[in-house]
Amino acid sequence: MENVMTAIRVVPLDHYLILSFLLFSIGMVGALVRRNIIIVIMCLELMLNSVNLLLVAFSAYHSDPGGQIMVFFIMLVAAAEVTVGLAILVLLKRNTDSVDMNQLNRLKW
Amino acid sequence: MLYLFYFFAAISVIAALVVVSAKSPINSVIALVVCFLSIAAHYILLNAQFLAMVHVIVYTGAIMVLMLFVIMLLNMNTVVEVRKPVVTRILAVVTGGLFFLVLLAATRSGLSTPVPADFDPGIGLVKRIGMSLFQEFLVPFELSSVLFLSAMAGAMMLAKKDGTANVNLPPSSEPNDSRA
Amino acid sequence: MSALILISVLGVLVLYLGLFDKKSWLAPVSILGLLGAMALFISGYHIDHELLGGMVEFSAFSIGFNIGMAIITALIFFFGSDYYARQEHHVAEQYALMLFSLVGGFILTSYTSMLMLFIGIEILSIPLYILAGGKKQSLRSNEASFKYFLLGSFSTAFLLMGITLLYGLTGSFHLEALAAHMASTGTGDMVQNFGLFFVVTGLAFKVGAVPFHFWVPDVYQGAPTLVTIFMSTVVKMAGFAAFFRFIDITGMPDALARIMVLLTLATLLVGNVIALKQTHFKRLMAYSSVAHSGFLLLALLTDHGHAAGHGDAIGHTLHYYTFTYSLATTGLFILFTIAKRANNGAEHNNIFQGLFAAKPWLALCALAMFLSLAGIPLTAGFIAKYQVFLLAIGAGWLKVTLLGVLMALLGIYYYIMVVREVFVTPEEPVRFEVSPLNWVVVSVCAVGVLVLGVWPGLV
Amino acid sequence: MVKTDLLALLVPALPLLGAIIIGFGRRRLKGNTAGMLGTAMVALGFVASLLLFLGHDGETHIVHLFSWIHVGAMDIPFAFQIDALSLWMMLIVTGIGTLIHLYSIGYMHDDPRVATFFAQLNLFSFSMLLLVMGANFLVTFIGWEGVGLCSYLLIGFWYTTPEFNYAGRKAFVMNRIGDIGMVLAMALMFYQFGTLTYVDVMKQGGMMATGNPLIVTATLLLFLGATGKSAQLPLLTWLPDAMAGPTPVSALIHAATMVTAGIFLVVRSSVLFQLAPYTQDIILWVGVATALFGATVGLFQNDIKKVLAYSTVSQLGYMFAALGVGAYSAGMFHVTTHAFFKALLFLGAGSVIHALGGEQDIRKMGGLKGVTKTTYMTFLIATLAIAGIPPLSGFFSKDGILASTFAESPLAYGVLVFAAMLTAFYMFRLLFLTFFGTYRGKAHPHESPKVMTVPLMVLAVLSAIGGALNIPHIFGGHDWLKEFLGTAADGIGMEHLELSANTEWMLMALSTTLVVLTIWYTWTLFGKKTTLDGDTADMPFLKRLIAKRWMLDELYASLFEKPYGWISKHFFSIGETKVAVPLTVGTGKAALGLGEWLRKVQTGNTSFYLFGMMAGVVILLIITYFGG
Amino acid sequence: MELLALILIPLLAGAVLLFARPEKAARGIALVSTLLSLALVLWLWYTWTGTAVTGISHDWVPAWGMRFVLGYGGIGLLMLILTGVLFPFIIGTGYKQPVGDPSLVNAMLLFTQAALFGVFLAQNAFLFYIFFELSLVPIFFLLMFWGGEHKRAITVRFFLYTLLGGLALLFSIAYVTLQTPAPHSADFAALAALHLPMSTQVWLFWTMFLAFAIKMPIFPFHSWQPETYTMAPTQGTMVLSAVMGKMGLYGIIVFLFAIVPEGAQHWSSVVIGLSLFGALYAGVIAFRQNDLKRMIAYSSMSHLGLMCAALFTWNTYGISGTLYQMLAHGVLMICLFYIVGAVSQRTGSTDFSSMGGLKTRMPRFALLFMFVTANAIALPLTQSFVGEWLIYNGLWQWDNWTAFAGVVLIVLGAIYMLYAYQRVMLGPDREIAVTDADDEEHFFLVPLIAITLVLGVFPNVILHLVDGPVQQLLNSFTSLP
Repeated sequence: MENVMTAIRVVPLDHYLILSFLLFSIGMVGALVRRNIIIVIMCLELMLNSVNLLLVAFSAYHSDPGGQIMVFFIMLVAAAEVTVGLAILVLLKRNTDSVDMNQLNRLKW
Repeated sequence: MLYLFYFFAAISVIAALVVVSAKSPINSVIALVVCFLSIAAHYILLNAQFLAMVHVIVYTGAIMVLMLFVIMLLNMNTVVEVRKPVVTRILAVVTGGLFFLVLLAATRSGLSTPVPADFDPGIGLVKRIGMSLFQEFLVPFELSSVLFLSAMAGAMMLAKKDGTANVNLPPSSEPNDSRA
Repeated sequence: MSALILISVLGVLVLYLGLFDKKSWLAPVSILGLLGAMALFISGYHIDHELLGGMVEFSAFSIGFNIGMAIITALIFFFGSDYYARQEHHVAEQYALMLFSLVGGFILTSYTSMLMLFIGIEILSIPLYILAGGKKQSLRSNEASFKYFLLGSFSTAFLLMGITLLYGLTGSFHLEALAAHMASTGTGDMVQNFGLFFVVTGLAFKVGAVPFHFWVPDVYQGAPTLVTIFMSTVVKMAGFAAFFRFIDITGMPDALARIMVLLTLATLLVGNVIALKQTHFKRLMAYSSVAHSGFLLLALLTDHGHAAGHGDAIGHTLHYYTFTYSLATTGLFILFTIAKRANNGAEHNNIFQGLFAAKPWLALCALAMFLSLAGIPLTAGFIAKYQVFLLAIGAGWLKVTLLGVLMALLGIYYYIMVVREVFVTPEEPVRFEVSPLNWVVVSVCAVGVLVLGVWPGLV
Repeated sequence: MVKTDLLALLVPALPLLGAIIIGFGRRRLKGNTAGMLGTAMVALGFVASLLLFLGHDGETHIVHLFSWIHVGAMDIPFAFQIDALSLWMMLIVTGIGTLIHLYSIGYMHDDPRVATFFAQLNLFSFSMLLLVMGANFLVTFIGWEGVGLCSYLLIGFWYTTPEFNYAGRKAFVMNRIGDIGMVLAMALMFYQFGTLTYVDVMKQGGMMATGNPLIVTATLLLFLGATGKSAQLPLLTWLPDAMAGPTPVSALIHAATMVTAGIFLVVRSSVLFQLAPYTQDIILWVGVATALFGATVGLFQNDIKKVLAYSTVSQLGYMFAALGVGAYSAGMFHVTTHAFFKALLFLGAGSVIHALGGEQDIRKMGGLKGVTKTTYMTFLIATLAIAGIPPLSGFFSKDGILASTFAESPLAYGVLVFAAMLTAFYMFRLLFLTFFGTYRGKAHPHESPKVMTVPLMVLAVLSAIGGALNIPHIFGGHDWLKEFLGTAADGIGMEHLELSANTEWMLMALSTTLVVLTIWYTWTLFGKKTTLDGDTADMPFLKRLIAKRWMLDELYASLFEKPYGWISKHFFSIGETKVAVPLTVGTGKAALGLGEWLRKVQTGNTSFYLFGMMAGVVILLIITYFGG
Repeated sequence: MELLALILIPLLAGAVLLFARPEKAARGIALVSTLLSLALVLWLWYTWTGTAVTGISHDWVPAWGMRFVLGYGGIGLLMLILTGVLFPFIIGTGYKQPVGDPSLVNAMLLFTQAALFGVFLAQNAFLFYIFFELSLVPIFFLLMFWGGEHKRAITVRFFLYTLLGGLALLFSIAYVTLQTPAPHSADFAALAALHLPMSTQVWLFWTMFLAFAIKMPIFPFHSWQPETYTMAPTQGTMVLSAVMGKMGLYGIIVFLFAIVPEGAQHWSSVVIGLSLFGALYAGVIAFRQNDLKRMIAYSSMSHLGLMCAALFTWNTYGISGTLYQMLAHGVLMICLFYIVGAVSQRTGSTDFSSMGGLKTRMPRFALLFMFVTANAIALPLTQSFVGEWLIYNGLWQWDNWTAFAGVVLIVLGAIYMLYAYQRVMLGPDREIAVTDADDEEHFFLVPLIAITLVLGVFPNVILHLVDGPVQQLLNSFTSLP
């Protein structure tokens, strides 16, 4: 317990910020470079998790449980979103036999 | 202690990069699991044991399994993804890079929350979280049930095969704005 | 709060009704429930805000918006009994999802914590992702659903990033804490600006502001018309209510104002200009929705310079604007469905041809509603726009207002192009079949728009 | 006074009544009724004028009818001014008018639209009377424009011929160009004096210093108006074209009355002109130039009416020259005598044309003196009168002008005398070619009916003895007309004639001798002529130029008419269809094009949307970062 | 109450026509309605005492200064007379020259009339604006349904162009309303009491002027006008040219002169320059037009340019002349467009090439046309002359050379009008079977010509009406700081 507590004293908050931003950016780039829908959804999860990490860090630094509860809710929502997203994916796959985002361009202009 | 942070941070970042760049979706999923586990480790470092547990259960246990399940179900592990053009990828990286740089630059000057002297190590414990959740955050907690209900109902509605679902409908058979 | 519970339970009830195949009961039960909710809103004006952990606050502002959304939803349900008449599967789910989504809307009008903002947006959105794909066999519907889901999820990520940054500053999700923090720091540091910016991004996505508008036309076009109505009305009202609550509490520091101006300008320009060349009615309405978001953003913009939490006039304007816009949009989409059926499913603007010859009253209703959207006097749309201009001029945004005025002119153009079609008599007469219920709903919308235009004090 | 008011009202009212009755009842008036009625109305007007004239006591009467335009400080009454000048003009207008109406009964006998003709003629009389009777500039302007309209209508009376319509429009438009000056002059005078009533304007104007720029401007503008109406250089080309109308119209409007309106106006405002020596010089030289121009062009014209038209131009030039030297009474005297003999000439020409069944080319006439005796005799008298042979009226009036001019400017005198010789030349050429020699045409000439010849004879008498009105002192007369008019227009009193009797005698002798010599020379050229070559190609340059009227019409056509048409066309085809409309339509098109272009941004590709969204976030983020 | 009736009579009659669709009786009902309005207007005139009247004053949305205030002064009364007198004729045109379903056409016309009465009665800027824009809607349908070639595109263009001005006006109204002391008021009285700083007036002038300049239209804003006039059905053109164009001039007096007097003075040279240039430009262009209707459209633009120029001369004669000329021009336009309609009905086209030589077969009609032409070229003893004479005086008092440019118009007017008359009526008989003016046409044109002549001889009847208000207006200018 003691060594864990020192993490907060040793690791500056900035480090968490940077790590979180880095993960967020990687998720963003991933969403932009990939065409496979499921990987894009994974990138989304990555971004959400980076936010979670930051929240927990803030929470710890503020000594406020609110941030952790927010993380809890984000997890709930992420789960719900993934459920819906995968349901849509299944529907799409069934109807178009493809998980390529670029195949979906009937609606335009 | 700091090195522990750097260690897990490095794992998270490398795993995230693998997620983004792996050719096979299966590899991506596995990398993501690794990434999530490293993040769980960060949670423990930050004294959020309850969250770390929930995180592992929800993400690694539920979400990622669901994804793997879908990948298997839809036979995607064999699908070879067509890569996007180089220009697009460069632009994407530039966008992401700029995003990161701006945020980084902003935080150089920014957040300077000092380490609180009266740091409370107990905030991450189940008891404290529970108290908070069922008192202060009761309303959102209750409402999240609506969220789940709708997600559940919706997912079932979408993914369920109706008797007459027509598969692979050619675009031309749809009503079109032919009078344009 | 009791209304919130009522609607949630109503959703469950509707799901059960679906389970027992009572399709014809769905709309009446839902509407009754909505009426009940409205009654509860009106009567339960005072609710102990502390009891709810300070998460939501039902003020006059939020109750006004909630009742507005409930009315529009009820109108949509009236239309729904006809719209879903030919559909066999999952009708109950769609009603239930819409009710759930409405719950999200209620939360958005009354949140006091950013956590509730997040939950509200998700409760509002997730049912909509599904509803957009409601026509499961239609590839367009699937595509709309997917696009909405994907883009929406990413915008949520940005919103969360914003909330997190602001949390990092204040150590609390409460808006009051944020306001207090902002009051104490003055101009604020960069993290604060970024936090505000990301939250605004998430909200701007919901209301379809440029450059976060890409989903709007595609989703409006692909989604089932009924869902499109819901998206363009209730979601817009909820989105702007949420937007306003957030902006109002921040008092809009300069950094935020700068971003808001850019969003407003871009939204006004892009929405109106692209709409000029739209011949597909639903896409036209989508761009018109973007364009109206531009005007609403212009109203929001005027919160700049007020002390935090003193934008009552702006809140009222937003309420009036979104509600009357929703009325007109609802009526027009119903007419669109009628015309679409008369033209074998075509969705081009010219399906309205012959409406005047066949159904003069409906054509006049269409005229009233189009003119309202265009902002011609004696319709509510005009009063709404005028209010926005008054606010904007009063706040000193003269040049932005001038652009808005110019864009209002473009708006008139594309609405007039459709109005023109309504009054064209085609060579072969078109048969428009209108159910009495639809007739009533359209008339209510049109008359409502006119009455509110003449007596704006009613809202 | 009441009697004066009533009579003064009757004078213009009668012709107006005639015009209304004939105009609206033109379908029901059969045969000569319209002509009779029209003539009667003008004749009654003449009687009324005569009564007024006889009852005139030398005072100026203002007959105030009602307030016409009253706004702010402007109160312009509808009023008539009865004084010597207006009375004299009324007599001329109604008197000559009656004769010409009478003549027209015969002349227009066969025309199906004879009633319309008389209605318009009566309307003209009404307008002309308003012009001369008006008590202020604006009432005069009513008549001024009214005669313009009637002139337009009557020139284009035979409306099926496009050239005639063109001539009518030309007349009206040229008059209107003059009217610019008239309107501006009135605006100026109102601004300056706060009134437009002649009496008040003259009273206030008379108190101003000589050469006051205001007065000069006003008089110049008024003169511009006069130039248009009286066909002076440069606004004269309409008058010869105006001969397209029926001949009585030419006689009444384009010779005897309307064209003298300019002279009337100048005389009316003589007080002002007296104070503007600069304007007077301009008037003198414009008059002289016009006199010379008309006389030269008259030399080689072959259309009988055109010759007379240019002669009119030339004579009007004389009158203006007189006004330019301040000899207002001389000018008015010439107006009077000119009205007699020019009306006579035109009517005579009309009689000839009538006799030849519409032929107007003098090359196809000749030897008519045997057939149309009355016409010939009267025409001869008129020709002698216009040439200035004593003791016919023209001699006195023209001599008055020459003498006054000599006093002011010998050079102008010289030119005018030369013009007088030319006058004699072209008039006698006309006379000889028409009535002498042998007949060269194909029609069967016959003498006109009595209703036409009687007016000729009356006019012939007047032309012969009209000089008696103003016999100068050296002949033992006492300038009756000058004294009479002097009671009306203050300017006339200011005339000065510093010539000794000897000089006057000498001048008279000189001009008369020259004219007689010219007549003799003309006789040798044309007296016995049986054939005439009309080809102008082999003439010498100057002669050809003159025969082509100094190319003035062509000059105007290429200088104004064509460019105007070109401008009109291209203002439209470039200014409107290429700039104004495309600019607005183009703005709309540009917006639509932008819409079409922006629309393409919506590619339907989700990745692209994501990219757009995130790029938007990044850009706005950067703006936030650097902006704050 | 009678003021409200003035708006309600045509509105109700129009509604009856729109919903009951009495095909046969439609014109009769419309005519009766307009005659009733006319009677009411004449009664107002008869009881006019020379002081401004406020009929109805009712709060609407007090928060934004919106009040329902109806009233009129001398100038407003003149405009009411104009509208009241001309509309029976516009309705009457339909008897001889029907354009479409009589109930609908007349309903639209009556709605327009109601809106126009509203415009001229409104004493609140916001109310004014509402009527100002509302008047466009029925016109829009009139043109849309029953216009000529390219009606759809041209109508939309017209509509948008006019609305552009309208929206600029709306912007200005919002702006000035907010400048009034709280609680804000958009009443003309309150707005006129404002003393806006010069720097504001300088730009506010243009945002307001734009609306009126487009409505009239004044030179660079005119491009909608010729094609719209040419395309519109006769009755539509009459409404547009005879009455709606005057809304612009009226608006200038009510808005610009009252609210931004210094701005108006500051820009008067520019406006006069533009207007006069436009007047000359249109006058020149009219000459070579090949379409009678288009030619008249340009002539109308020419006249309106002159009027607008005179309005900005800031003196009694310019303003009274313009006011008088508004009436004259209204009557003139009705006559001219009626004649165009009548002629083109016979020859099948408004193009000059299909006309010419008609006088032989329709002498009575030619006479009527001649009277109208005389009015068009402002011969004395016609209405137009009085107006133009005052206008030229106004211009002269403002600046001599400006007056000169203005007076050139009398030449240009004569050139194109007489040329047009010649091309329609004169020349050799074309041997087309046309009939002469019948009783109905006489019944229509003769009263108008009578008005022209009577008001040409006794203009004081109208001039007395505006004399006082104009003096007041001018006094308020001179009392400016």
